[in-house]
Amino acid sequence: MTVLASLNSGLRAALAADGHVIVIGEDVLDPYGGAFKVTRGLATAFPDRVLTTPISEAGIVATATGLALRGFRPVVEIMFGDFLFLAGDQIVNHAAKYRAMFNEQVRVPLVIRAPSGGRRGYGPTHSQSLEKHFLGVPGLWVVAPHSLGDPGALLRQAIFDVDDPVLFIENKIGYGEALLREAPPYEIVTLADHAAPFPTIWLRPPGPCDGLLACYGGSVRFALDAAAVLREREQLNLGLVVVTQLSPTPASHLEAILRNGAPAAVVAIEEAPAEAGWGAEIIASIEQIRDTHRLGAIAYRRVGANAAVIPSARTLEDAVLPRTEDIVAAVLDCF
Amino acid sequence: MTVLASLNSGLRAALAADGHVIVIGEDVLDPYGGAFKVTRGLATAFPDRVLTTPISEAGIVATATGLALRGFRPVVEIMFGDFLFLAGDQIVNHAAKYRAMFNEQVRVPLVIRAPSGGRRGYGPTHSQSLEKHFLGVPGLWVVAPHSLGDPGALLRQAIFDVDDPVLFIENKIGYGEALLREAPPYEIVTLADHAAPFPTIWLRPPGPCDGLLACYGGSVRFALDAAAVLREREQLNLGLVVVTQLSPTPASHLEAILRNGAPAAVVAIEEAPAEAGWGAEIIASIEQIRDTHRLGAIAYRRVGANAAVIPSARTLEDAVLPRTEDIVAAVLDCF
Amino acid sequence: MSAHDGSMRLAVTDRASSRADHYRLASGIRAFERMLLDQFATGRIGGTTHTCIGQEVTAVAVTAALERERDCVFSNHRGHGHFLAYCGEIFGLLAEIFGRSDGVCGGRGGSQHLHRRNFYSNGVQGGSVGNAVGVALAEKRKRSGAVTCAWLGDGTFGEGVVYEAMNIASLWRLPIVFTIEANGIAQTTPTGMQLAGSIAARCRAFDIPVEEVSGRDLAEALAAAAHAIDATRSETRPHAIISHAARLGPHSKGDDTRDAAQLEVAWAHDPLVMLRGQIGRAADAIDRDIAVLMQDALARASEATA
Amino acid sequence: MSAHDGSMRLAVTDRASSRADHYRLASGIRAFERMLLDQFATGRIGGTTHTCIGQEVTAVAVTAALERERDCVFSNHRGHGHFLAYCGEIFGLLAEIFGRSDGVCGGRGGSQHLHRRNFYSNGVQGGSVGNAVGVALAEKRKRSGAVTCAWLGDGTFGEGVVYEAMNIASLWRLPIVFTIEANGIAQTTPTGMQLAGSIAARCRAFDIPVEEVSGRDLAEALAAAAHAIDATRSETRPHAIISHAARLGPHSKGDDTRDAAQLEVAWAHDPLVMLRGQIGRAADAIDRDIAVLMQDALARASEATA
Ligand SMILES: Cc1ncc(C[n+]2csc(CCOP(=O)(O)OP(=O)(O)O)c2C)c(N)n1
Ligand SMILES: Cc1ncc(C[n+]2csc(CCOP(=O)(O)OP(=O)(O)O)c2C)c(N)n1
Ligand SMILES: [Mg+2]
Ligand SMILES: [Mg+2]
Repeated sequence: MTVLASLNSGLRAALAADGHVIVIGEDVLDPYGGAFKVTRGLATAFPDRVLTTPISEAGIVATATGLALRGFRPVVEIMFGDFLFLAGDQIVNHAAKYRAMFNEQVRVPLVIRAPSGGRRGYGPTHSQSLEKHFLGVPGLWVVAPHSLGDPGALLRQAIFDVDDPVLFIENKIGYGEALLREAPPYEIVTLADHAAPFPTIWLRPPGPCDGLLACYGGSVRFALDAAAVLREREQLNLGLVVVTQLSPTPASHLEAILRNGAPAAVVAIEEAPAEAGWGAEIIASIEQIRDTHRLGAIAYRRVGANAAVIPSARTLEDAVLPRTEDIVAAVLDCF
Repeated sequence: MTVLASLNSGLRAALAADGHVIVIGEDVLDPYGGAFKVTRGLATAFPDRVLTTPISEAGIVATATGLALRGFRPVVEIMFGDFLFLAGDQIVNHAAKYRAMFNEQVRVPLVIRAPSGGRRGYGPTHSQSLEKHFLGVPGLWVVAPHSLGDPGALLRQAIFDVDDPVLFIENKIGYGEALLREAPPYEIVTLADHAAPFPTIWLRPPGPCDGLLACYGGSVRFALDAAAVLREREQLNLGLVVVTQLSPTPASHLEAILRNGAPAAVVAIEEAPAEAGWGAEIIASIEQIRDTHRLGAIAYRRVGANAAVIPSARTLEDAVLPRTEDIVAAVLDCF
Repeated sequence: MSAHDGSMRLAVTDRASSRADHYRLASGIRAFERMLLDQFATGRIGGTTHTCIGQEVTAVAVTAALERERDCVFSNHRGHGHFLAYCGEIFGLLAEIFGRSDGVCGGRGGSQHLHRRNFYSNGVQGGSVGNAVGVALAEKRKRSGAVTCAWLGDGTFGEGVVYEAMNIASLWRLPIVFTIEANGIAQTTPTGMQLAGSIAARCRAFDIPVEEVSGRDLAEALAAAAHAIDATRSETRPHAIISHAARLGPHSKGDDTRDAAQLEVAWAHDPLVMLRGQIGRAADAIDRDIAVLMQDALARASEATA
Repeated sequence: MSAHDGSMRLAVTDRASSRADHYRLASGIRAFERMLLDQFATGRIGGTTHTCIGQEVTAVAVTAALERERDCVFSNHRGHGHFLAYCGEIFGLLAEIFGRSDGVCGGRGGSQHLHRRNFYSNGVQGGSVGNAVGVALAEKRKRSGAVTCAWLGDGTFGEGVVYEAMNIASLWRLPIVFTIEANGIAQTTPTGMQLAGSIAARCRAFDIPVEEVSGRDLAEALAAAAHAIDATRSETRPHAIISHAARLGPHSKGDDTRDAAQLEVAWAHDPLVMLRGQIGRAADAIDRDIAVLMQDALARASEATA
């Protein structure tokens, strides 16, 4: 089962489970089924609850927010995550605000799915990972599925278990990845709690852990590859912290992992330019935990894209986006 | 001279110096002179180059971007920084992209001014500091004036010395602050270089430095107050790092300061919720520098707003936004 | 002893109400707004507040034409009149603007961010019109028969999301009434400096029928609103009401840049004076009642919170 | 030896050009787009590309009516035809799409992000229309006499920023022609499922005069475009051209969800066939020339970069 199939069946299950679930987006009808096929088959099965829309990212999110205010559980597809800023004001000043500013008298259970990321030669405006710009918005959750979790179950969790808007960041290249039920040689530890309900997957290596790779979504694959290279080539034993809940920061998960032993190095990996990104938040959060628990010093590195527009030419794009070698180099640089 | 007067005369000087400077925004004409009076008098002096607009944040920034592409140096006023997301797609996918995606064949010298911040009882949608969401965008500069620099000169620098879009974050409360020519007991050190042309003001305390307060814009005043309290009450000797260039991170400035001696503590202060904010970037950047130069361990704290919508009621708002006591507490917590 | 029942409410009106009842509500809204401006002047309240002086009759007329039990309202930054016409809750609103925990949103929302039953507002121009479209879609899907009333100013036709919202509403045949207050100004900018063409033509270009009325004439506005709302409900498709009535007060507090002559002309056409003229001497007693109500509300809002 | 001068260009046309010259350009655009689809099919190029098969005549007609030296063009995601009609640079565009350093943007921009002299494009729907308004404002202020042509699809009328742009352009009397390609579809969505009312009425509601033409008829399109562009220039105010011509190819590559019957009808009205009919036998020689040009361009684009 691929990430794509899992998301598709998760969405199908959500539609089947609750008549309040409504899928809204551009070109989501069959036979097309959305630009990345996540909605394929759904309009056929639920013709009344899969709505194709004009090209109006703000209008769609606005409409879905109104639906959510009145008891529905809409799931919006933004065709490319690159266009999230078009709906940015709706997300930040409308959907994420109403519950608190109306003094907890309303809820806005809304999911906004956004296929993101590059490596397909789609060029500067169709390849970005803009989720870092939506972290730390009070009232907004940001989550990202990956092959180590159950993306479909995660989507259902976002739809049903949270009464606030959730930005759901899918990775375009990640769609084709097969779900991993196990990840030898690692032990898979799943962390989730009330404050951070979206599970962090902690891959514990056998034996003592030399360092941690923190990653999410489209970077998980590269982190796994880098860890394998480092294990084989350098006998370095790395754990992976695969975060699903990008915001609010799942500090409790990080704490649980760190209390198990402070790593000598933490490398945070993301597809966007690292400046002011997710990795910075992870590092700042871990530093806080380290200090609170008086753990030893940690060497940090951030791996992300160059601070550059993503070029269309695949060779140029490859040079801009982070690769396995960059992670390997960052880890080695710590030691 | 206040920050407001300095900005106003800086803008006036820019208009006088170059006929390509055009001021565009909502309600910027006289006698009103803009919601916060930064443009007051300018339309009278330059009737042809101060344009009041419909209520169209995206359209205004789009228009200014087109102007900039064709040789003008527009200065846009977004009435409240809260509305920046309405122009977000224009900023990120248009203004900040063209130069690089057209392979350096064009330039977009555009300044977008955004009065930001709370403490005036303006409520959830008119009090935010949303600049953290625009950090780390390739091709975009983000700068913030404050009373320790020369806000008017900074604005002219943003207009003339940089050929890329600049997001210029003003603090509403800060407008009324008097410019500080000196700041006893500190020595004022100004750092600026090619990579980070917008000056960082480093306030060096006399004697050994126990820690650093990193801050910008509207938080400078609180940092100064907190440092004074800590000096008097706790005999702690703190330096201030007053950053002007919020993005790209002025790493060279931070490095210059740190090479002068690693502080035991760094507290990063911002008015927005600290999660995934400016302070996280500062901490991650300093950690990189610390590691590179093998400096001793630093205790970090972040001070920001609660992760909450900013309430209208002033008492509730005060409880949400960071105050001097919060900085004092954070510093003490480090020791 | 106070002249009201202690509920600190204005009695709301419907289509069957008498002119005097409508007047009481409209005049009550005016008195409320004046009281707010006074409180601002004395520094008792801060922040920002947009009063609707001059536009009360539109608020009363349109809201009276709604079915208050099921219909929904999405208002904007200048929403006190919409709110009071909807639920009459003087104290709840005043307490909210005073930042009290017994305000309708616990003091969190303040003047521009109100919620009560099916009433919502947001101070960001335009975006709430899109949310209103979603509310209308929700009600259509629930088959509640509810109409949603989205309030917006003429200046807000600068915002692109308004067109995205009108397009979706018309395309999906949603039961929504776009109620446009054409007061000829936006903050300090006259309509001629911010709007090309016409609002009516813009609505019609989205296949949205338009009722254009004078917001000075209660009977005319009520009839037009009733017509638009009924048609919206029975045809399940959007309609627009454009009501022309000048903003007589400042944009927010004391920030009016219009010259005295212009304001004098506007005041000479005060809709409330026209309505008052229509009900004759009864107005005096009503206004005395209202003054007491306002005083009592203010007194209670000035007490410490329980 | 090759049948062209080595410049790897299509000759561009103007108002005085012969039908045969216009045909050469339009047919050249078609051949270019077909070549691209072939290259996609064989995996030689990746990413995304939107071809304009069926819409070439509109691109040629409107661009011919512009003054190529001073006028400006802001194009969209489906811009190859606009680009080639503007400057004819087959190789520069092909190299760009191949991601070569000798492409017009060094391979950074790719299919959707082109720049050459006064030509610009962006793949985000709608936003570039706002940028075009700024370009028009710049040219007006410079008194260059230039008209700016903003290309947009019918589906892009879903985007709010288009209305913000039209409003500003009309209000400030800017010399811009909104050129709307009404191909009846957006990606997979027919216009009827995404647009209420009409595009012409929407433009007129912003006080923007409209020329609505068939994009199948070169002479008609050219005359209308000339009229709109001249009026824009002389009156210094925006005009709109709405050109109806079906998209005959896929949205991007191989992703056409329309049924065969529908496509057959569309192909039966292929504008290029109509134009070809008008010039008679000369077309054969032209097409042979073009085929050689494409081959040569492809061969050169397949060589290693210098
Ligand atoms: C997106 C946005 N931009 C700007 C503002 C600031 N603002 C508040 S009210 C207003 C004028 C609104 O004019 P109009 O829509 O005509 O309503 P009116 O105030 O006349 O009732 C402006 C510009 C805002 N609240 N939201
Ligand atoms: C803001 C934005 N939303 C969605 C898309 C994805 N997209 C690319 S082309 C297209 C359809 C455009 O339709 P139309 O404007 O009619 O132009 P056409 O493709 O028919 O020429 C869409 C939805 C985009 N590029 N930008
Ligand atoms: Mg108005
Ligand atoms: Mg189309």
